[in-house]
Amino acid sequence: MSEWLENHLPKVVLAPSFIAVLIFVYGFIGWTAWVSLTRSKLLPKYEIKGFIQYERLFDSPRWDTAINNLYIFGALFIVIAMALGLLLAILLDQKIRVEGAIRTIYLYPMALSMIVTGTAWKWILNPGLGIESMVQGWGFTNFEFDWLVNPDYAIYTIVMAAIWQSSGFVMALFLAGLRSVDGEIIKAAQVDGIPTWRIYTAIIIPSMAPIFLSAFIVLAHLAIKSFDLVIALTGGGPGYATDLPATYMYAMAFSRGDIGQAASSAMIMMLVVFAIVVPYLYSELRAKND
Amino acid sequence: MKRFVFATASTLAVVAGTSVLAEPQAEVLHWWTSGGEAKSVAVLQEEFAANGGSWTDMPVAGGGGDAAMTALRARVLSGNAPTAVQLKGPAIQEWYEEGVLADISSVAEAEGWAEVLPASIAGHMMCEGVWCAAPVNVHRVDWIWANADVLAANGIEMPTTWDEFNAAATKLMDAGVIPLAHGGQAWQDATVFEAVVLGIGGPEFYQKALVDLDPEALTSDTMVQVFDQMRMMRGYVDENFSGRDWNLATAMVMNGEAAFQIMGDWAKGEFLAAGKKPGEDFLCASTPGDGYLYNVDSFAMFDVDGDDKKAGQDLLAKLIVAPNFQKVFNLNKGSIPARTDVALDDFDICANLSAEDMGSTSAAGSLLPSYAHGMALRGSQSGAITDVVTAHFNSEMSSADAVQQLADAVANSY
Amino acid sequence: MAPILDINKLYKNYGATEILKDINISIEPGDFLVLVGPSGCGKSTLLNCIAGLEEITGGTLSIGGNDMTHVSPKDRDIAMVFQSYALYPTMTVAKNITFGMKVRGVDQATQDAKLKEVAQLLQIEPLLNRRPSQLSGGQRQRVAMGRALVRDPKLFLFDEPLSNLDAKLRVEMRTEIKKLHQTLDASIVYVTHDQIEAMTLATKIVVLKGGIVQQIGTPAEIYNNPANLFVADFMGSPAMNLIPAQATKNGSGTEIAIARETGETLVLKDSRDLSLPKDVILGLRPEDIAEAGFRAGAGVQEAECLVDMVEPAGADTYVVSELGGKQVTARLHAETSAQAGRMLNLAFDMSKVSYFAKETGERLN
Amino acid sequence: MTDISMPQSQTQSRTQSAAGKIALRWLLYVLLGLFALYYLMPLFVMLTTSLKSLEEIRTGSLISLPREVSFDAWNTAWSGACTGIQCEGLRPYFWNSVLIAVPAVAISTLLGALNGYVVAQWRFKGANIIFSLMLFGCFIPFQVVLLPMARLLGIMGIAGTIPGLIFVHVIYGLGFTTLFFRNYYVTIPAELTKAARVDGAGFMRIFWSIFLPLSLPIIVVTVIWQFTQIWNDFLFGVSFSQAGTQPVTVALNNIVNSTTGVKEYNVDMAAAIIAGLPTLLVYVVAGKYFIRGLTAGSVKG
Repeated sequence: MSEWLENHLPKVVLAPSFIAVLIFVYGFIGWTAWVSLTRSKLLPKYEIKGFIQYERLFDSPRWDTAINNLYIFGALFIVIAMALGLLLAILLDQKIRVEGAIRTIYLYPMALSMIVTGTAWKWILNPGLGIESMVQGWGFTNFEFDWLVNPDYAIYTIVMAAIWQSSGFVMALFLAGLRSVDGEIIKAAQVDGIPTWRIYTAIIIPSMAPIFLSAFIVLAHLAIKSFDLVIALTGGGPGYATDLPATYMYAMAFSRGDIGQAASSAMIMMLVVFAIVVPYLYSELRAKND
Repeated sequence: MKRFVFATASTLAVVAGTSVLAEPQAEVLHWWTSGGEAKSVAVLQEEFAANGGSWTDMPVAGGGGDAAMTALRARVLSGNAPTAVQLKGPAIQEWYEEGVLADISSVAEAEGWAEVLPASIAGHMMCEGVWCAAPVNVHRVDWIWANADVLAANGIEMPTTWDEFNAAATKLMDAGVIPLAHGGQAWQDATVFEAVVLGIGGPEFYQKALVDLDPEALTSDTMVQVFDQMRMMRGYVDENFSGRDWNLATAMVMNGEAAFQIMGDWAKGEFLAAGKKPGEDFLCASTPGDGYLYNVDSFAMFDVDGDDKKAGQDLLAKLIVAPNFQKVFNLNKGSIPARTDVALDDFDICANLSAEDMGSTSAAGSLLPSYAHGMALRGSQSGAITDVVTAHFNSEMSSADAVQQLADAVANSY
Repeated sequence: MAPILDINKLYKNYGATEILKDINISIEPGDFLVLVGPSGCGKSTLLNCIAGLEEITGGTLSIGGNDMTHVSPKDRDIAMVFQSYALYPTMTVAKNITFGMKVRGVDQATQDAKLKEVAQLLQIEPLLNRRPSQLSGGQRQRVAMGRALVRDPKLFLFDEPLSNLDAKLRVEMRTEIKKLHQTLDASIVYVTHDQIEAMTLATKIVVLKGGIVQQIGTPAEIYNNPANLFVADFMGSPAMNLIPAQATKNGSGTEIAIARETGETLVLKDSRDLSLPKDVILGLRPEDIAEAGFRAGAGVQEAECLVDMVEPAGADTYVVSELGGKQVTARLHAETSAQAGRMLNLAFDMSKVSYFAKETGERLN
Repeated sequence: MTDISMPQSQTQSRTQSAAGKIALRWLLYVLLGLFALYYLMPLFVMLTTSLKSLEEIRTGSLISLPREVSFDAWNTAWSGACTGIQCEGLRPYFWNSVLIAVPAVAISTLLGALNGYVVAQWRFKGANIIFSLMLFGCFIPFQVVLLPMARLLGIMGIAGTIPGLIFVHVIYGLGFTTLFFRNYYVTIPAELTKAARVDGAGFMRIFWSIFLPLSLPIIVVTVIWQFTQIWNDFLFGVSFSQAGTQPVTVALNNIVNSTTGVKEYNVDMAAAIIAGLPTLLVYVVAGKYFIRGLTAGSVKG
């Protein structure tokens, strides 16, 4: 018995976590899939009615907006946060005197929930209270910055705040990457007389491919899960111009009492996540399985 | 001490037969967390305690009760429902259909609720023939508030038709005053919308369009006119309205930045809190047109185990509808009592006007549930309408398109 | 006396891939067995199987006469030294060495005594309170050996222990390991890809390729009588010359014809009585080709060859000539007058020649 | 260190004057400073607003410094602000959050370490599939799990309790903690485990004596990450708590998102800062180790 335990201890240790994940992730996904096929309203029901909820979902203009917003938001957020994170990391890598302090300043937004900072952002972006009125107060009366209240641009304010929150973290990832690049290669390039910016673009950045991947995954997962951000900043408005799938799903499940509809939107979200994460997992585990 | 003994005795009298020995217990889930509201709930808690009960407060603010509803759903599913929950409108019946609400008919019959509540309001408290919720108050939603000085300075009377309102608005804009203080949140857009529907279409049209969801009414020319008026309203709003809380909009009326606000009578609490006098500093009137849109807050009792909790539910239900609480609470909250036999001498002129109108409209059949505040429709239906209303208000959508979308959205919800 | 290690029909698969096939090895107490082969040949896997770190798929394995096929590493009475030394980074040298005893509940006094003994033996007493990160490569190597020695196991396992050291240290440590083996009379299984290490240390060599044992034997057997082309090519430096040739029976002996690009075919006579097929590969080590006049013996045959290249190496000079389409290396004395581009008379010691089948690569004589 | 800041003094032509270099250096600092402003702005607004009086907030500019610094709002937020009928401020909820976050962080970190150790060092058939299945759990939108989770918590009898919340946070933290530790432990040579096994150490012994002492950098990263996630969580907090077990974010939401009544912005802001203080502190104090730990984990992993 003890021999058996000794041999199987690793599996025994992993088992509770694995079983928990099976139930609390996959079981729940299965539950959601089931409910998405029912006409559940206030509380879940289990009588299958077919794909009616999906038909309703794809008929809903609000869902269209939410999905479009996810594309816009996701693409801009990921690209800009990565670019900004990389830029900041490179700037900080130039032997800056007060690097520790600046790094902390760039990183701290990650520590705060949007529930905490949302109100401040709302003020700053509000045309009557924040930047616009401030700049106009300086005498530039033509200055306009009314994105928050403009349905066509409000989604970009969400992007701004999201970048504010996450780019510091990306910066930290990239900084860590820069610091781990083999110094000899860089010395060799310097001896060859290659200018600094070329060293970055041709040698250092390409060697950080794994970090780009990690950053991408972290950001993609934040983008898909973005919820607090929208609730705190715009509440989905103006209108439902800044709705994202996560807020749509939440609204359906909890303020509309339309759980079947919420479940179907959740399943579509899961599909999007699946499409992004599975290739990553595949490459990650293949590369390291040699 | 004497009072305590008296209170205990009366409690025993009421709940005799159900659970005499258990100390009444209640965990109350609600989203009245701020200033006047919280004070109002505190009144209830004090009375509850004075009657020997022990009150556990479970406030969850945010999103007009969204967060509270999230918590409620989780609690009910986990088999750990709160004792009493702030619920209103068809949601009460929906929860009852899920089989999780308790029957409080014994209290209601003992207290004679049927005699003191207006029939339409009593209807909201009944589920399949039994009493399942206790009404707290009646808010009137179709109010228009105005800054008296601004109106006087521009020579404007309180408008009684939408044309008058539009004329007044144009005049105000010329004078550099924001005509309408508004916050760009979906429920505020919906509040204005239902006032316009009631005003332009009349009570019958309102009933057809927003209560019965009659497709003909929804796609009618009247509805097109309603959206035309909404487009006008959008022009009367300043450009910073998006996401603004309603109380900030009220403040704009108070300090003369804006002239009017269309908002339920909770706005009055803001005026009063700022020391303004009704009839002098600010004016209240129903929005142009006939009818009365009500928003009744109520508490529903959930099925719970334990005699102490059941005793708590009975006690709570009794206290909520009792005249004393109805009066004190509504004085704090700006609304009027749900029961009609409470003397309104201590209430201000706006509340008295509200009570008068409630009586007359109830008789005329134009006492109607507010759709924007979840009194008329189920959540998925009212939500679908609000989606269209707010999308129209916040974009360049044409009225015809809006009507079409409205019909589609209603058909798509069920 | 029972063999200290007996491996019988051992198989090891990873999924569908066979890593080790039908391994049969047996060594006596005091043997120094070296497993040698190119990387990926399965030698480290075999060592891990012996240690119990990998389950074997088929066959049996016994250590000290006890069946250990399914026994966990800690109960096999073995000690192991790793390529990367695998010193516990957070422990001092002393703790590293005594960790195994501590785990096994050996009392403190014994631990101290053993530690002292081993530290003395390996001359690492001054290092006992340092951490691995503060040690040089050679020092780490010693500590890793100390950790194994202190256990007094039935069998020591070494997994390429010297490959992370620089050339000079490697030679030093090699000598030291040899000395330790002799003083302790320990039984050792040692994995390396370096055939010189194998030759110098082993009492018994196993050559592995593709998970299959190519040859088992003493260093001399392996060197002089390689079982096939692979072993012939792998063992020895410079490698054995492997020249395609044609054999013809001629009386009791054999005539070997080797084609040359320049000049006529080279014909050498082997006087041994062999039965060879027509096409063969002739294997002759560089030291068995000398400058004419410097090698005597019955089997020596001389022939003029064109020198392509001369490589002086201090003690010897290597000369390269083209024979049978191959660059053939001969090891001459240092003072040779050979010059590139000139003809030179070379002496081939045909009594040392190995013959291999052209198709299978198996040894023929 | 990449160390490439001033390498070119020899190789570059001498025409580039020292002045130009200094200008470049200044530009760098100006750029960094501007970004710092961007990042600090919301915190600055929150901080100054929390120190102003309500009157000054109404009349003054958003970014002006307070004319008269007052800590009244902080006092109110901490111990006097009303959420519902109780006016105890954030204090009791703050304590709830501590009771939830500390055990949840500890348990999920420990389990993550064990799981990562198994997946990285004790590979068995199917371990990779199990790991990817666990990892995918990181990406599940939490709204999806609210309702079924509520039901299961009810069945387990821990609905609305602090252990229930700890349980939920541990479950949904496992994916990330396992990932962190796995990526870190993968960089530790497998020979270390082998050596210890030959030395006679078992599975747990190797973990305690060898791996755990090595894990400080990644423990720091995991603890920071988990603590931030759990402390800042609102969705689980609001759904799975009941009166008396609500975490600080729910209380903050109650204070900030009240729909009626006079809004005390200074109190809102002070409350927001108080609620964010522990995580802020963790980042400021341990941020350095966070970056180091990331290097150890995600780069080489």
